[in-house]
Amino acid sequence: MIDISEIKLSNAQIAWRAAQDIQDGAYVNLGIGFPEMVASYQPEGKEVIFHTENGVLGFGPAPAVGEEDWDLINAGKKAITSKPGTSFFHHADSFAMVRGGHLDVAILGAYQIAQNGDLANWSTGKGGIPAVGGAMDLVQSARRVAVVTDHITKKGEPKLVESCTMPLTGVGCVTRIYSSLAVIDVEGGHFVLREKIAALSIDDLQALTGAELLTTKGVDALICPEALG
Amino acid sequence: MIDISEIKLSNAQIAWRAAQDIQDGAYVNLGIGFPEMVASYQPEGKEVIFHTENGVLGFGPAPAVGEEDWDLINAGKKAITSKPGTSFFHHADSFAMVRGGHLDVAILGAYQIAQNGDLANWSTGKGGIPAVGGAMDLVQSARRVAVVTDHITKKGEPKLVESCTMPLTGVGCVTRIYSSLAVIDVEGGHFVLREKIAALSIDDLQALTGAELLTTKGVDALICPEALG
Amino acid sequence: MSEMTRYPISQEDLDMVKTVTTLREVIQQIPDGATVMIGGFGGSGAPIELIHALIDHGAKHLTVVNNNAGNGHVGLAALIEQGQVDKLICSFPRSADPSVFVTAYKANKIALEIVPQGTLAERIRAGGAGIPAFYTPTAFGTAVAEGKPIEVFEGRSYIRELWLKADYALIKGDLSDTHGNMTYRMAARNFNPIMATAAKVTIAQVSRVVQAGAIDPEHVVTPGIFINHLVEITHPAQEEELNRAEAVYP
Amino acid sequence: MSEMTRYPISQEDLDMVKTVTTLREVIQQIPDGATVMIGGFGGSGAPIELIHALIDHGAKHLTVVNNNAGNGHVGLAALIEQGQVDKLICSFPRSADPSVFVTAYKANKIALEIVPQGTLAERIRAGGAGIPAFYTPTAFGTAVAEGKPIEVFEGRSYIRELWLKADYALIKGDLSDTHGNMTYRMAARNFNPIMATAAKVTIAQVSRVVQAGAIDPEHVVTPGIFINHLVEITHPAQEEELNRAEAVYP
Repeated sequence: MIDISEIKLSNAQIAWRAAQDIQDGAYVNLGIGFPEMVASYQPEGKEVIFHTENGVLGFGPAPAVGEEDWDLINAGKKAITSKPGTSFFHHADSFAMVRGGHLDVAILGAYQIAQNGDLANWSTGKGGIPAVGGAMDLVQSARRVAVVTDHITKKGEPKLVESCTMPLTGVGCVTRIYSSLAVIDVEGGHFVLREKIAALSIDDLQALTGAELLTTKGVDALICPEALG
Repeated sequence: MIDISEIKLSNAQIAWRAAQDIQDGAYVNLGIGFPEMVASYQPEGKEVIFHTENGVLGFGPAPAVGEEDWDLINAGKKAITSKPGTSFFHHADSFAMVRGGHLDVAILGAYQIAQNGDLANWSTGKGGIPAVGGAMDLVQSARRVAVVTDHITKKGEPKLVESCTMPLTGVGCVTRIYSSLAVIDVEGGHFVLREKIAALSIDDLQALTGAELLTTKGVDALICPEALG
Repeated sequence: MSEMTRYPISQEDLDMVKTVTTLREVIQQIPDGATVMIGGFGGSGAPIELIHALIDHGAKHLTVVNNNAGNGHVGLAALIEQGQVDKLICSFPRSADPSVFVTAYKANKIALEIVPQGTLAERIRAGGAGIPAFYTPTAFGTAVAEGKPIEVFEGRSYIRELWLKADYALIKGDLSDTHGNMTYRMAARNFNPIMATAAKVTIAQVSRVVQAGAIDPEHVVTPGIFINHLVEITHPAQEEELNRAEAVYP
Repeated sequence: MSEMTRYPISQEDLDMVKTVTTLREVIQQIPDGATVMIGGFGGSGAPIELIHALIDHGAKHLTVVNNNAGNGHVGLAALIEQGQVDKLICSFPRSADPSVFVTAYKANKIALEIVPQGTLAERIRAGGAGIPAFYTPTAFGTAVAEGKPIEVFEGRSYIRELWLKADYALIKGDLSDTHGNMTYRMAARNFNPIMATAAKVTIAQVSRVVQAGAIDPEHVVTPGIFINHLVEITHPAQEEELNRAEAVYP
């Protein structure tokens, strides 16, 4: 097994890369935790409107510590702020927005992604207490569903697989994966490699991936800023 | 045929009688036209909250001529007013209110009412252009559905019948009829006479009714004020 | 991507009535054969300027979704009178003066689908909310239920109805900020907020476009995500008043 | 008849915090075995005082509908800790400190029905709107869909979900007028307005009861028709703050 610990992208770099693909004016939902970092790396001059499923559209950044109003939180129960253009609505209206296909992009984390776009991110299937939240709604209905993730698990097992072994969050829903090693699209039931970090050959990357990587459309260098705060 | 033209109740008297049964605090929808008169005869000291399906709850009376704001109308497209306690909402929310069983009373007009509570009030079935509006929603879902109507048609045909011959608005929905001659409940598939005007015998009333009138529970005098403005 | 054309975007423009040219530019994207939802209940909330721009544009063979069928010779009635509407989906094709629709209907020049008003509203809401079908007690046992699946839940019978979606929605609001966050005026709200959610492209006319932040986030009725194009019409015509003045368009 | 107990009804009462006795009087109608919807998303919008009154009252064998499963040892977590909840219907039984729920769940003392958040919201909305069932794309092909009817509309597969209704809803608002017309505070709105519509009896705590007319009809979020009992709690506890102070109830 190749040791990727020194060459892989940081979560901040993955989030930065995902942020570059979001179009100006897009309505975007970011999953709890790691995906939330994408908000920090919006290119200047682009305005992105963030949705949180608990009923806020167009919210602002986290308030200073001590300035929180706990009636104004995001789906991760973290304090957020309002800003000009914010709107509030109830939960049924919020998910009508999601289910009706009005969100341009949803970016989530993943346990496994299959080459047909199936996503598993809510339960490892090993017991424990199940908890789906809003992920099943988001992945089935956002216009574009992307994943930000480490390329392999902490134990070195591939997260990009032929078919998911863990319980599914949604079927055939993921179209792009921003991993710690590559940018990969899901097209026609296959993983199509778009970008990879320079330190890794395609063969090395294939060895770390649980399903075939097609490279028919050319592979670009995956280049992120070194220092991201 | 008995000539009832001199003894029957006026529309105002029918509306007055229907108004007496509305409980304090009730949420009420009145059909377009004649049923709207019920609002004029609310007993003093009772507060009734009126709903109009185009998205207003707790509205006030018609404005003075020349004072109309045509953005504030009722389902009959007549100008109304707001007052303390009014609220506005959109059409889906308005009919969620109706369909969800939140209205206490709906009072409508009728072409025919069958002894099982079926109501026909949207089409005579003789051609012409169909138009249902909100009646089918109201009759199927308000907690209590009452009808205000002449007891017989202008041609002298009964409007209370064994089964409707005209296209139905709703099945088994009407529970009380305030007619120009009587107050009649629909119970267990039968018309049950509750009150009748004194000038008419039960046999006379039966002759003007297209289905059997049960009188097992006693019949009271239907007494309305003579002068109603 | 929800693209939104924002007219106007500068502070100086805020009190300016947009020209008919601008209105035309927005409307001319509507092709022949489109399904168009038009807000309003009777004249209340009817986007008269957008409808008249659609008449000027001349798109034909339209399927129109509206609660009614027009009144007099302005707005929706005028659109029908111009022969632009092949089919109307509505709950109540009656009005003080329905002669335009009645004439077209009796001459078999327009098809009519009657939908109970609550079912019409819920089908539109379902279209915007990604719900392809739902069950309702409304119209069970009536002619409207013919041919529709029936199912019993908790001992009561319901009919299944399908969502309703459109290519375009033409709606009328009161205020909008530059994000498209909108409010409405009283009962002029009616079908407008739900139609805004159920169309691929929603074009809204509002009486005033204000800066983001000028509308309290608690008071927004339609969040901007549903609005694609915004046209400012500072003194919109009121259908009822046009009809009382016996106006005819064009 | 929608009966509404109005506390307070006189102008003098408007700034008065209602006594716990009054709160208890309202809550004590909730019987053992009731299904109770409790508003809130995490601590935002959670009606802490109503939940604590329910703990004081002691009704048992409750089925509770909430997005989460409580946090720390106050509010819903405390209700579970007291052994009053037999079953929880929620989307996300995790929180900063879910130990109370986890302990009860692992000891088989509480049943859990997991519902995707949007489906949970839509089922509640359907319960209030008289829609016994609807189709959703959410969870198609997942474990959540097992046993549910599947149907294809326009080439896409959907699962059928049923409405969700309750005997009682406990909700938290900001202002209410004496008719029960309510507003909410920011993201504390969440499930509260839809739960208000889906229960036989809705009990609302609000920070302030105002005279009819004090809330602009355009700004009413929940019309009073959905509210049966109103309790004024002028300085409501915030679950997040209680947990940061490591509060325990009772």
